[in-house]
Amino acid sequence: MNIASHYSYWATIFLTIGGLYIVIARGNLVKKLIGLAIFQTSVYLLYIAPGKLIGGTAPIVAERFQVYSNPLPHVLILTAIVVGVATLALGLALVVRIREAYGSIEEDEILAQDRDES
Amino acid sequence: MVLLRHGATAWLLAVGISWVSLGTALALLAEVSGGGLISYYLGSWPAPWGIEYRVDAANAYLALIVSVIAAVVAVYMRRSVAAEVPHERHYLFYAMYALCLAGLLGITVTGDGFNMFVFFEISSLATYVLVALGRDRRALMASYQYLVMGTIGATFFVIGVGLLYLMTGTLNLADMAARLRDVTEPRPVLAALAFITVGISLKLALFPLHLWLPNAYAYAPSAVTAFIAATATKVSVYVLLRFYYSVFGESAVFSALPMGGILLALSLAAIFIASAVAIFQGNVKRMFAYSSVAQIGYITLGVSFDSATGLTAGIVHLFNHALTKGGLFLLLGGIALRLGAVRFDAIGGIGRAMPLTSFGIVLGGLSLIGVPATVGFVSKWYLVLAALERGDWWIAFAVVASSLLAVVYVWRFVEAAYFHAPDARIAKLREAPLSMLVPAWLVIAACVYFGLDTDLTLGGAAAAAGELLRGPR
Amino acid sequence: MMAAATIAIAVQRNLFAVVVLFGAYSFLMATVLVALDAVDVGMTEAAVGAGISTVLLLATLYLVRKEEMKPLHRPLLPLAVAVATGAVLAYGTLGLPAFSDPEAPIHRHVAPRYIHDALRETGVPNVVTAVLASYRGYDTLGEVMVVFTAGAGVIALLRRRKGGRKEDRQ
Amino acid sequence: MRDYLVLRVIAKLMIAFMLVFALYVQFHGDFGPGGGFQAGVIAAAAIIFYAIIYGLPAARRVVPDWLVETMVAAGVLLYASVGVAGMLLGGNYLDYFVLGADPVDGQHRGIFWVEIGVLITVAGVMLKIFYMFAGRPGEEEEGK
Repeated sequence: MNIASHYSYWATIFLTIGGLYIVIARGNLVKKLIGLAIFQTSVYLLYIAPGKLIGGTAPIVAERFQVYSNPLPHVLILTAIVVGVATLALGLALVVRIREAYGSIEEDEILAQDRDES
Repeated sequence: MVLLRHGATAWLLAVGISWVSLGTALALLAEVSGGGLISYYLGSWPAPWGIEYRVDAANAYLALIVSVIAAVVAVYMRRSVAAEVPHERHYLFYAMYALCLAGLLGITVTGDGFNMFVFFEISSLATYVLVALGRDRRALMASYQYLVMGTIGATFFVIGVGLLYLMTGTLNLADMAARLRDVTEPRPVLAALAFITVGISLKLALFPLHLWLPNAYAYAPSAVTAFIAATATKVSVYVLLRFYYSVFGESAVFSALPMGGILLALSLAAIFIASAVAIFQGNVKRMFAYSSVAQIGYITLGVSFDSATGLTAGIVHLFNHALTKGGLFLLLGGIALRLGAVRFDAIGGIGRAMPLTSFGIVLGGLSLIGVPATVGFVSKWYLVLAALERGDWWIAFAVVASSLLAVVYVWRFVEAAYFHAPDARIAKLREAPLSMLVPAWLVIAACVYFGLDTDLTLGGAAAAAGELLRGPR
Repeated sequence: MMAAATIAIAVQRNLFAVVVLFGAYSFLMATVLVALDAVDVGMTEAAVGAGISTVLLLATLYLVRKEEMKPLHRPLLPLAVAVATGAVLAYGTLGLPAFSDPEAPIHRHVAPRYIHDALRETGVPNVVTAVLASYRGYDTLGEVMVVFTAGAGVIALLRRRKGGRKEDRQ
Repeated sequence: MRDYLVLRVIAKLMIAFMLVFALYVQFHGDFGPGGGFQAGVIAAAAIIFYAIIYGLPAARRVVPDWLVETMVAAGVLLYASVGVAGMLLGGNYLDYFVLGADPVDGQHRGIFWVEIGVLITVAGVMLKIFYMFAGRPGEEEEGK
């Protein structure tokens, strides 16, 4: 249970904090989405890193190799990447529409406009 | 369905899909109501290697709720969508509707943690689009906020599932539960519990993570509001229950941790604060949206009691609230269609111009309050019973007292609808078209019917609660 | 280096630079993934993160303003939320099996069957492909549906109002 | 960018290679890394590259909108129909065992068609999204 054996998790944790911070703190809609993407990539590491076995190889079966990394996380993360890019595309489409409707992509400005309206 | 560019054909297809799924859900519920368990291996790979559908009394009940509402809304939405969504987007709207339904049903029946996430994303992405198709430009911003919050929620959920996977080596929920018992290291499991709870709470808009909900409900097209208000949050509640009872196990969640207390406090806060905020809304849809946050509070309150009665109350309220809110938003859609607005200052005297619609809303409102002979009463009765069972008379008192807040906000509608003289514009209005009025009234009538005859709803809920309480198997 | 890229993204206000940094970040992530033996995933991340996402972001930037405004609210609360999340995650991960521990549950359960039997049962040596398309084929169907939803959703949101009509009325 | 001769020539070469590479990734996915999803993205990237160099209208002539939209739906339908085919032949949904003469053969066939379905949808969606974003400003002027 030493710290060093968990260094891959520390990378995940750092990226999680960074991504989440960008999402919540930033008012710019595009930047929020980028933060969201980073937050999602942190999950990729969380899944993939423990699947690695030192001395193992990529999970493509061949005669020469005996030890393979775990293929299941790879499959899951492939799916997660696709979901991530789908979300990103949809979010960006929304941003474009918001920009056309409000003339701005800053959350504060838009909320201020909404307040004036109602 | 995108291939079918013709709006009407797409609509017919959507109606067909939703009615077929209603039939399937009924058949499923009939099959498992005796405590049975249906397991279906996709691709014939046995779980946990493949993905498994696993249906028991709890999720068959949920699937029934979702498909009933979907079938009714599908009939209803034709006219409403015609008025609120640009013509060339109709077929896409219906495609999104069908995808959203598919996603929600997928969540309910799947027995695999990661598959659940995938279906979550299908239904969520479809919902974001549906919300954004609202007429108001604020719908776009509401949808964006929903997207950000929803994605954070989903990612939290994946982190939680990932931690569980790392500890058990499996993704199948039943298998996971069996292997979790042998896990000696508690910390990752606790963290997974925290992540899943927070992630799902974001999706089900548990106070204080409800911030996306009022705007999304208020500015989405009427049919969409009715649909997601009645189904999306309910399915999230189911996921939470499934994880609490069938994966972590009841004792791990409620006995070892103060989860019950936390949920209880949050639920009560949701009920009182959201109800109070609802009273001060200028827009009827927004008011009922805040009321939804409060009603979700009742559901989680039932869960937090951690008793058979409490759980039954929570689950029966899932059904009852789906009916009530679905009916209310459907009727409001009728007003929105005729009047173009649902602000309180615009609907003065609507009771005379659209008597059926207004009366339906009042009935729905009575159910929200929990007047006897409506479904709302059944839920609250059981909540009070569960509270008294625990000896917490003050919670029972709080449930009753919070109904007074509901009286206030429902009264605001009554006042606007019946005690204001209609102006010239209102007086000219006709009643909502039949294709909208009939489905909406069916739902409202069901509110009253199931308020009197509780066999199906309460029996189903009790069976579901029993199934969940039995724990993993 | 990824850490540096993340910090730079958080600090940088020129959105164009942010997008370029994000592309670099994705490439780094892809490299790390390949180093962790996840070649399929690394390849996808490079194609999607550094390729498609960057193109989409640039296309969006072309349509919107490029400078970010100074943030108005205080960053303390978000920071607190983010750090709290990280703390819970850290708490959880401390109990996880150590890196590259062959006795970890994920290597003992479920996965061995894939590695040992996938070639015999499906005839496909790339286990990732076999699992993706066959064992967990339903997930992949769901994934394709997500992509489909996103595509149809973008069409629904961005379809032009005037020109699109004639092809809609067939 | 339409005036740079060097770019245009190199682009022509590159795009051909990219498409071939996409097919390689698709069909070699059984043995090496890759599969329908990656191939779809690469194929879409090739067309997007073409659009950047030669302009969007040119790309739209090569790969017209109707084709892209049909691809979007056809891939999902192909995938789902593989599942239904498994059911019709007596297995569970997405059961590949029954598709071929012997189980392994059936698996192979199932995986093959499913990956093609993924390729078609992913390439279609990525292209469509790009068209939608890139075509936006011009259309706005037209709409007003």
